[in-house]
Amino acid sequence: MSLLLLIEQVLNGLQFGIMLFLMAAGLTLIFGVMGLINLAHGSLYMVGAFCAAAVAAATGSFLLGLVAALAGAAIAGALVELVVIRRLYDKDHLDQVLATFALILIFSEGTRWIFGSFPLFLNVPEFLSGPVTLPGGIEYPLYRLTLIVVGLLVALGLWLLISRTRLGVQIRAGENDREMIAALGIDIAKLYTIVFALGAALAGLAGALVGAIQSVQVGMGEPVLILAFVVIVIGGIGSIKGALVGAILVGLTDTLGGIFLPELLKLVLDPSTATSVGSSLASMAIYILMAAVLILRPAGLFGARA
Amino acid sequence: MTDAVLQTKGITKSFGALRASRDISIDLKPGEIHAIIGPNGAGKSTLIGQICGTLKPDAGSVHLLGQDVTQEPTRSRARAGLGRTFQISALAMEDTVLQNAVLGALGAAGKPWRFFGNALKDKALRETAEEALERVGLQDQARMRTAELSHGQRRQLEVAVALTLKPKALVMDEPMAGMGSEGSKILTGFLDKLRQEAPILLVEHDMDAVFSLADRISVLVYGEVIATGTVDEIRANTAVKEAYLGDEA
Amino acid sequence: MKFTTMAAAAALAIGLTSAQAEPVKVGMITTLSGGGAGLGIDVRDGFMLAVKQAGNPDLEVVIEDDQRKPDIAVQLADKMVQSEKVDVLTGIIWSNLAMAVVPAVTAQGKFYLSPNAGPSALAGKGCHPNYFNVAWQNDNLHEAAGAYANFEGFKNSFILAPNYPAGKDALTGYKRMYQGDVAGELYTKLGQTDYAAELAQIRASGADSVYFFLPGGMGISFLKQYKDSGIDLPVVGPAFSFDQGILQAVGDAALGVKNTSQWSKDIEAPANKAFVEAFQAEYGRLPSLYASQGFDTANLLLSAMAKADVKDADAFRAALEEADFASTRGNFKFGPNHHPIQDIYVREVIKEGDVYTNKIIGKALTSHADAYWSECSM
Amino acid sequence: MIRESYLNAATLALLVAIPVWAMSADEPFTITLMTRAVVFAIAAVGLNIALGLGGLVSLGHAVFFGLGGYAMGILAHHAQTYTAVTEWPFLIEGTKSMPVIWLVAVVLSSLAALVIGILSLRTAGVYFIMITLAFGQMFFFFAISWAEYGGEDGLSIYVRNGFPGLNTLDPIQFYGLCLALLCLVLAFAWRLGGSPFGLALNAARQVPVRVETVGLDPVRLKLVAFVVSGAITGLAGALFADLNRFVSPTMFSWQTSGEIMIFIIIGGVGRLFGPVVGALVFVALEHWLGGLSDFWHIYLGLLLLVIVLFGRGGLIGMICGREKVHD
Repeated sequence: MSLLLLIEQVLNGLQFGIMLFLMAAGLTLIFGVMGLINLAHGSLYMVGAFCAAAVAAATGSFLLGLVAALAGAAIAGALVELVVIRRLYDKDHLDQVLATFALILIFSEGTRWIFGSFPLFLNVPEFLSGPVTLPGGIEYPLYRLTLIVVGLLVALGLWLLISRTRLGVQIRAGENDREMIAALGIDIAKLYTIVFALGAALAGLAGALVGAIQSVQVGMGEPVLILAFVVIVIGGIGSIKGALVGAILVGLTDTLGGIFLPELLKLVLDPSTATSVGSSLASMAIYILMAAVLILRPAGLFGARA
Repeated sequence: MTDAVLQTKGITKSFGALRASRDISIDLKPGEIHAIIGPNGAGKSTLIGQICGTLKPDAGSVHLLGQDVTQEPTRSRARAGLGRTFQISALAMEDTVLQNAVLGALGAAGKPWRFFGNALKDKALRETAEEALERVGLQDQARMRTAELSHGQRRQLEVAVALTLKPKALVMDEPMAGMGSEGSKILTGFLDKLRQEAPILLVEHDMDAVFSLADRISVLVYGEVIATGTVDEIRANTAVKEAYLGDEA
Repeated sequence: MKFTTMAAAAALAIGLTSAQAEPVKVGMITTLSGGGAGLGIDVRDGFMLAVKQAGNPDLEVVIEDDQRKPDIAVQLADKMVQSEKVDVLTGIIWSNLAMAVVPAVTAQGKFYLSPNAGPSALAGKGCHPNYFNVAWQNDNLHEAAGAYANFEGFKNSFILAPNYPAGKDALTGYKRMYQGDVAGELYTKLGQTDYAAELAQIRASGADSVYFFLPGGMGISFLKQYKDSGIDLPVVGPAFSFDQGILQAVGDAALGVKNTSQWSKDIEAPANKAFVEAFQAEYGRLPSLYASQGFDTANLLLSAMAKADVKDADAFRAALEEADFASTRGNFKFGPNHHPIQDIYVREVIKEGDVYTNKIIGKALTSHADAYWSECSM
Repeated sequence: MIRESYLNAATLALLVAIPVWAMSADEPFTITLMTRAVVFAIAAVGLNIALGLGGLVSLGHAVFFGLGGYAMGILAHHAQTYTAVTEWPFLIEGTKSMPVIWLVAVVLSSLAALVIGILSLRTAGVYFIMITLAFGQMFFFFAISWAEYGGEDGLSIYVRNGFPGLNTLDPIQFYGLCLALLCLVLAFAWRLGGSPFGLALNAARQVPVRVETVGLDPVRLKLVAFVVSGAITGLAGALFADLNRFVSPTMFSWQTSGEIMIFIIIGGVGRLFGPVVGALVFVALEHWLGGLSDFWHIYLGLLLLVIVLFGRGGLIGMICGREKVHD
């Protein structure tokens, strides 16, 4: 395997990781501030993708679609928070898991009810389509490069938001000491709604960005949701930095594992067995990674010790 | 001089820059009540944690009945005869009073691996548990849910659970906290008699109780024992007056 | 979901009368909710269109949703057999569900007509006199793609499919006909949606063509990303990734791509023209190949009902074997293992107005039978 | 408020009465549905030992359910193809005998639970939920790509396995067998709850530090509970596979883990009959709502929400109020 191909694959892993980060950042933020396990986060990802597809189809503009995705997911998030989620904060994890599982059912079938059973069309905009040639002669899709940049910008923006703004101060206070925010005279209910909507908007953005190169369909959120959970658990729940590191680890493991495990096994097994065993191992790789991290560091890489 | 039942030798513990225990050496002799006093943040909880095994000291050692137990977990120390009560009640709130006491008996007997047979109908376990409840005066509340007990009654239950272990030494973290004066008086009387059965390391804020019960007192300030002595010696100690009693002196 | 149709539209029946008065009860188990519901809905709509057109009052259909879960499908099959006491079952979309249901129901003496899945196990050693496949054996479209690759002169194909039995069958089917070299063979994760790594490998492999079997959303993702990657090799797939339901979601990325199918809406058979028009009039959308399979399944059943009594299993089976109905595919007959012998076409994705659809550009295989019939003894 | 013991008795009566009615009314499918509910109930009784008594929120119990299923699938597959499961290091033949299959299922899932438990119990809280989920996903993806036993297609067994003295193909007889096992498992769970182990485990859930101070190891208590729990869920998996005469990786999916948990929450966490009531209600809903609309998942979702938000202690909690104090 050539070095160029290796570099290209690393880029792919990085890009996949950064997409996961967009999902995981919202999830980990919501957990950090409210202590809530939100299984319905994948549904907000789906809502974003569907909003983008619907608006892009109606207006012909991908950017308007993105705006719609952000707005749609944020509104859906805020509504869900107001109606359901805020009743779950003082319940135990078990109730949270069940209630948000119920939300998945409602969102999925509701979307199918509105948009039908067939996938929707959402494409990469003309000005971002096709490959560009990188230094060294690697041909790489411009859109995927854009995704990496957007993801890094969002990470930077989140960092600025949390370290430099008033909202950020409140969020950090919420993570450390719930009583304290009340004592500071902050309206907790409002803060929670805002944080939840922010997390939802991030998920919606991820859904729309990814929807353009994948398939906008009902149920698209669940596989990503599981991956996002793997990410935040590896990174340490509640930690944005952990989410970023975890996401990139998972992205690289998944992408490179799928390529190298079969190749490695071909050294010791016959090719067809190696391909099949290698593919199986590759699909288990990130879960093995997660179990290994938790066994060594039970609260994740950057998690506060539970 | 008899051998100490419980002894710490130069234990030291830091959390980051905060040195919570500095070279603490104290002991507990048979038949005595040894009180630990000190202002808030003096490191009393850290000290108890190390004695009971929830925290590991950075340096120094803990000895129980002559054995070095520094590396042993809490449960081994408990099995070796160290009983403990908590500052904030650590009881199974959903269970009945009797169930909590039986849990202690079960631990003392070291037999939790029986999947059949009703724990509450096991004669030996039940006798141990009921006897302990009777001694603290909770026999009439045995069937109540622990969550329904008053604050003082929960303290009594804490003591009862510790007693089911037939402890060789007791560590009590503020047993009087939040009790009415009547309750404190009863408990004081009870502990007074208990010391013959098992010596008590008593961490307590209630100075009346401390001065009336303690055979010896150690004063802990900023993680350091600044004085150890009888009640009168401590009352007279100027360092204690300055560091601890402050303006009152 | 359950709606029982006593085919009340008897007034529409023109001349088609049943030879026997014995009613036939059909149980349809198909996927109507959750992911993949689109396929089940098409099969159901195609089937019910034929039922409605026939207006045969002796045909009763019970429809249930399997949610794409094997255990639910098995449970529904039990229900159909035990409580509904159906004579014939049909409707299953997925091979794994078919494997769970078909052996059990045929062993209980019921007929099963497959409108979509055709696992190799049921075509070879596991064939059964009461099992009829009206769609294809799973390998068929892939074999056709292999034959088409030879025709185009591809010498070095890169092939990929998900890592599950149907995926392995697909690549085996392709290689059975394809005579060139394999530049690379990849098994991807089932349900995978990002193919960046695979595309990089394709680009680096030096292949001259790509064959992929990635049903449902996987195919949509692959095609979009393939186009965006700028790789300029001809790509071929089976019809599953180019059917009417999902083409609109792929959009431009699919234009010009060749795919193999036993059906297309432009097959020049009168029955097909009538079907496409009737389907559009009834449901307001273009039919997919799944709809055509559902339609053919119902017509096969109706043709057998006209000839024999379902209670006389041997006679009914003989009537089914004749396949005496006007198939939307033109040529259609059963091989000895009750799987189709049929032509398989190569189609190209085109745009008609605003709608993406397929147009036939040639025939890959003529009167093609599957590879397993010789293993079947019945 | 009805006393919980009356409700339990009524549930048991229903479990007997409905199939008897179904038999007389010639509705064999109702018996199949009831069998499904009973098997799910066994799986959930298993999980309830970990969840209700031990407080272990395991989102990976599908592992044990699936292992039980595959134990049945693999043994029966080899028996029906007259091949050996393995010839090395010693010969293992397939079998069609339920008792043997059950034993294998229970042993396999206990071993898996022991390993998964040892590793997972290093964590707590959300991390525990997620690490068990990860183990579930590992088994799921492994099963999908395990071509020898059908991969995603799963394994079909043509004839239900046998039990000495019974005709298991007769729905009512197979139902009786499953019901008997459910009663056995319930009796076990009931005895366990009051036993010394149950008492200690119960305390380990509420105040691990207290258990530690009386000289016991809360983590070991939970580990044993996890193993027992996995073993029972594994047994249910074997029965489920026999009910469907089919196994597939779906049994390993995280949705399966979620469903087993849902049964318990619908019925009531930690209640002896919680899993039974929950499984019955769930199967009934699945059947009736599924008949009403294509979009029945919406209604199921709404119902679950109502139970979580407004019903403390599940259905049993709503009907009977808080748990009575045991003597």
